[in-house]
Amino acid sequence: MSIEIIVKANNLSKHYMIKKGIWSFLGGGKGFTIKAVDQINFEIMRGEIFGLAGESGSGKTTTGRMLALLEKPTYGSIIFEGTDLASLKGKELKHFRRKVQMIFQDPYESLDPRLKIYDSIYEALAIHSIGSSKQERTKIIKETLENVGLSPPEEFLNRYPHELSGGQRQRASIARAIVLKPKFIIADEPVSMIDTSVCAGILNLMMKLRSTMNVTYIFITHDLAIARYICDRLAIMYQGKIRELGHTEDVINKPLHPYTKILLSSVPIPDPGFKRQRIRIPGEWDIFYNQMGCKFHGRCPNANEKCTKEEPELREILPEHWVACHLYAF
Amino acid sequence: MNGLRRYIARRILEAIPLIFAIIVFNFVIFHIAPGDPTSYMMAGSGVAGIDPVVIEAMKKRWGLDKPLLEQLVVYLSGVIRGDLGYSFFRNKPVSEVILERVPATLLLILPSACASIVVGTLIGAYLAKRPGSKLDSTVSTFSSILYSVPVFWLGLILLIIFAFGLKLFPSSGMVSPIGEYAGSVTDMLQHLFLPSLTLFLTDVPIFIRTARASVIEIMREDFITTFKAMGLKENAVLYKHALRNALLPTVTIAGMLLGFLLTGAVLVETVFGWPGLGRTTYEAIYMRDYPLIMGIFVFSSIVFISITLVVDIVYAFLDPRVKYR
Amino acid sequence: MKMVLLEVRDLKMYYRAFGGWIRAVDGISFELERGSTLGLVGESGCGKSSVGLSLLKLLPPTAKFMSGEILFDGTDLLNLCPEDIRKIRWKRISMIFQNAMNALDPVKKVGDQLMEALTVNVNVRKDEAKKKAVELFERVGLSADRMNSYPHELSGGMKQRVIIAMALVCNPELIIADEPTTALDVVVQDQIMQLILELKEKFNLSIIFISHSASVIAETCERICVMYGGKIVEQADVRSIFKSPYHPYTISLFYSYPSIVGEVKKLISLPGAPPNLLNPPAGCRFAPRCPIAKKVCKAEEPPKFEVKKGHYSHCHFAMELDVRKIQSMLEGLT
Amino acid sequence: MVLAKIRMFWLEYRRDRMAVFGLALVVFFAFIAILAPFITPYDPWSFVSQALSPPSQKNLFGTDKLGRDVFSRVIWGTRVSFIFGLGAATISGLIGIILGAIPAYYGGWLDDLLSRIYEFILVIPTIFLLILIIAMFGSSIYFSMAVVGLTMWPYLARIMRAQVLSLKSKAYVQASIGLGASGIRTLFKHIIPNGIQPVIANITIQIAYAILTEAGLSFLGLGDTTQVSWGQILYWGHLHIASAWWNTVFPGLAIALLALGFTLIGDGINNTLNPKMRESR
Repeated sequence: MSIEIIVKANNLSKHYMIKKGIWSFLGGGKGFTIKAVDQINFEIMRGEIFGLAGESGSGKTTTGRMLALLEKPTYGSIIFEGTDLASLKGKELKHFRRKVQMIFQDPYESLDPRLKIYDSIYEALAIHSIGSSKQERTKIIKETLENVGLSPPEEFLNRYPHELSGGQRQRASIARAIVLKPKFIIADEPVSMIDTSVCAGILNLMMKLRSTMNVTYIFITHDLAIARYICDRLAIMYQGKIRELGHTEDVINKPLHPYTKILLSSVPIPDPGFKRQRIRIPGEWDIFYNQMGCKFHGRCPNANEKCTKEEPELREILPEHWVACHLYAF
Repeated sequence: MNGLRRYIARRILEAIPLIFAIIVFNFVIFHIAPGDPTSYMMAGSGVAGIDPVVIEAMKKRWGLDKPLLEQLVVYLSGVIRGDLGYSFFRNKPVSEVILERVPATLLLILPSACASIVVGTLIGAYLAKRPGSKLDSTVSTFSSILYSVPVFWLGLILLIIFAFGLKLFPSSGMVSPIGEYAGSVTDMLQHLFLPSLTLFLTDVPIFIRTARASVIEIMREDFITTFKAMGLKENAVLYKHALRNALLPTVTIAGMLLGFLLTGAVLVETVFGWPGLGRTTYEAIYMRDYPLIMGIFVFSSIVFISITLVVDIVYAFLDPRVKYR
Repeated sequence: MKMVLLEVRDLKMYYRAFGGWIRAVDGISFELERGSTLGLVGESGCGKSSVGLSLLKLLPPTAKFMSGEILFDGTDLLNLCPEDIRKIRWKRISMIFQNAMNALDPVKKVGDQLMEALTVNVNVRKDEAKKKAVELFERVGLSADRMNSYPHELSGGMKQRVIIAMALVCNPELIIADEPTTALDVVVQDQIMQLILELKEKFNLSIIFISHSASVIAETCERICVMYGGKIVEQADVRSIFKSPYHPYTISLFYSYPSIVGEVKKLISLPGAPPNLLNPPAGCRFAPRCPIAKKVCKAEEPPKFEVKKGHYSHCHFAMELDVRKIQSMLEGLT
Repeated sequence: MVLAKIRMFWLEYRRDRMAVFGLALVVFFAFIAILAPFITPYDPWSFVSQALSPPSQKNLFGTDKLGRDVFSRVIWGTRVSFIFGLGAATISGLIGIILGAIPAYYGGWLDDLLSRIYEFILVIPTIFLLILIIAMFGSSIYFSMAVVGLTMWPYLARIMRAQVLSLKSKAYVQASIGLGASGIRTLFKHIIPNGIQPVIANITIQIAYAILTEAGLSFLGLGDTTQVSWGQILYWGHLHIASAWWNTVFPGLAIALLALGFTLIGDGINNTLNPKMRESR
């Protein structure tokens, strides 16, 4: 497989202005900014599963939503197949929407409760005028349902979302996404709300679709074990920035950033005989701590003076292994 | 506490443009109404016995011969200084007429409003203990009925039964609660009973409904299970935690209901001939005393906004989460 | 000599619903030794949380106990009147709730809530209660000035610490921890779990952990009950069960989730969906999804087999189970 | 599909006895309104009997000061009250839904501005606003109906707006946008149908409120004297309350019953959508 960049993010940022006061709609009033995503850069290769992992508030979901054009970046750009997404309008935008799809976290909310599975998928075809007749569209829908493991499709076509289990719903929403034959899928925590006994089925389905339909994924997750299972490369985010990026096995087995190390040392192991080496960190973890310098320094066991002043850049420390940390400055 | 103070200051600042908007709105209304705006401002000036000098002074005072914008400025500055116009029918400034009538209205509204808030909330919370029980559905049915009955009709029915039928209470004839014509306390209470009861009966179902709904909602919250698990008695959970949280929507509703209370007051005062602001409104409509109608509108709007403000501040006291919004 | 603190015998607790009974807890038996930890693991809807709530009789009005006994230190909790249950709640059995975000009263200071938990149960003076509260706050890793905070001013982890402090305030013997860390981020999750285990040692507590995660149970519990469709399907010491599970459902549960250590194995996934407890299938409830189900599984409820000492399985074929084979059969289905 | 939904809704709705009773009341009055010309024994405008005669076999509800049959007048008044209630609530509903949903969906300054506008209307004491406008612009029944409708919509807009804001972030709405659906399509296909139920429940309650308001305005002398509305009958009737109670009791009873009907339906819809409120029977 030749290496081809499908998506590229340049200094991608999303800042939210929190406004106050009655006249704020006229532009007045005081406010403050939350940097949900702050100048991140990455490239995704065609055919890979690119993982984006981090805790709540790390900006991973916002990044995914910007890639899906559900949210406008404050700064920076996204290049998809060579085109800057900010320039898309009208027809081109619709074409992009067809090529890029999103899978959502909550299977109980991702399908319109009023529509049957058939109608939910039909909507996607209708919007993009795929298939000339109703029969043709029905045929496409049946094939797609079969493809995501909802078979026999006749049994699912006329059901409402509340008549399906969580796993089946998630399969149905994957069907709605792939019926348009997208090139790139943004999967936002697709298994975090699904029972463990069926979660593997969804993950395996996504991997199967990658090889049969040549889809590229960005896989957003808070669960490093799942990221390890499915992702080729993995980026670790903390407070709006990518802290470490590399091949999944490198990041999991040879983490460089102190944050990644702490994160990995906190994951429970399904083996009662295994004794984990925990890295103890001081105080309460999840307070919004500091603004200056590296945002992690207040919790970092290795922080030095430089960390309190300068924000470290993401740099390639080892081959194809990028870290944003002053510990590795030369 | 600093946050709370800042919150209050902000809420007060936000109320000022609203009051301005009301005054401007009022000005616009009588300029776009059919006919000559002057005739509204000067309504009743043809009534016999009014000194033409006064009429001329009034015309000049309101700048009725000046351009529109200038009139607005004159009007605004007048209202801000408390000058709401002149009632030629009563031969008195509007503000004076209103202020004379406010105490009677307060005497009518305040006790019944307080009673309906307290009684309604307690009944509602009690019903929330066993939603769907016999008692609950009976009370709910009654409150739906009371809610649908026109307030003035309820007043009239009470009059028919208690005043004309049983002759227990006077039908009307209340005089001012203060001043030289004020009657005795017992006389006042006798007059007060039926109209207050009418208002109470129409307001209480709303508080029953609100408190019941919010207590039921809150009894399902996770923290209620915590306190039950902690070994608190059911009533302690209900009154110490659920009701305390349910008060928040009740306070909001109480603020929004002010309009409802005022509507009730206008109608009830009319039914019972109670000498308050509502009765005055009725008389003003009857005589087409436009300056007085407009004055009452502006006055009640300002009162309304102020009370909404107070309600918001009370809310902020009750709910620690508000200050940081 | 074993010291049994809690013994549940054939507990059945159903919820009334439109069209019948939801058999949330359907004939469950287990024992908990004093000072030990027991894990209830299973998917959502398997009845594990209902078991937890049954132990404190904190159920909605639609719930009904159909049969069984809950023997706590020799007394059957099901026979106690509400007043006597109240005396046991919190003083002897307390609970750490699933949803830390909403388990505290939003309009009261957390310190006051902690003190309330103490004063309603124990007759103490106000200053004593305060002293105890400060002590507990520090014990769970919160500074005492946090007592004046409202819940919304605390992070999720801090709220969970307050809730743990509340659970400890009356020195209970048994704590039921229902998914105590599910809503939290990994790092905080780990810290909270460590805290609970430390406190367990310090106060010689017995704990029942309820969790959907086999990993969390593996790290925290001594014994484990695997639940499926309102029933316990397997019950054993944690090392024994992870070494060799004796129920196809347990096998699927262990091999359906990845780990960050060791080799990356292909995960397995079950076909179909969990049973509808309003109308559960006859025989073994797992049979419709089981790769080795035979005729007998769909007809008869499986008996309880003691496959090893203290290791029980409810599977018709428990004695002749081949883990490898089931694993590869399930892989084939995935 | 729509029929099946309605059937499902009805199956749930009919479990609430009071709601069914409310529906029966409204249907009853609707029939009376439609059949009014056929069931009125007398012309509601003309003299038929001695003035202020009490209820009798000839005049079921007695007669008024001008000797007109109160029974016929109450039946005829059903039409006016029905039209008034439905009309005002329809105006309020349409404006409320559109001005609540569209700006909330698109956000931005328009949304901010509109929220301010209806917060503004909500802080004006409605009764005095109505009195002011109707006293100045005239009291024709259709005009009053429009004005009442125009004062009620902010309540609905506020509910609709909250619904849109919460549904907008739902995954299925986001998915629809991600599929490339236009804003209008997303709004009308996914958001409004999923969020409109509480608005409908409140529109129903507003019908009751409008009927009560018409009666109240009539009572204050701001009614349309050319119409036989319940409020008008009551207004002229109450002047003789001490001597002829039937002129007051019957029209008021009619208002109360019809308003009760609509209120119960509104409650019923709310309960059906939000069954938590009943529970454990």
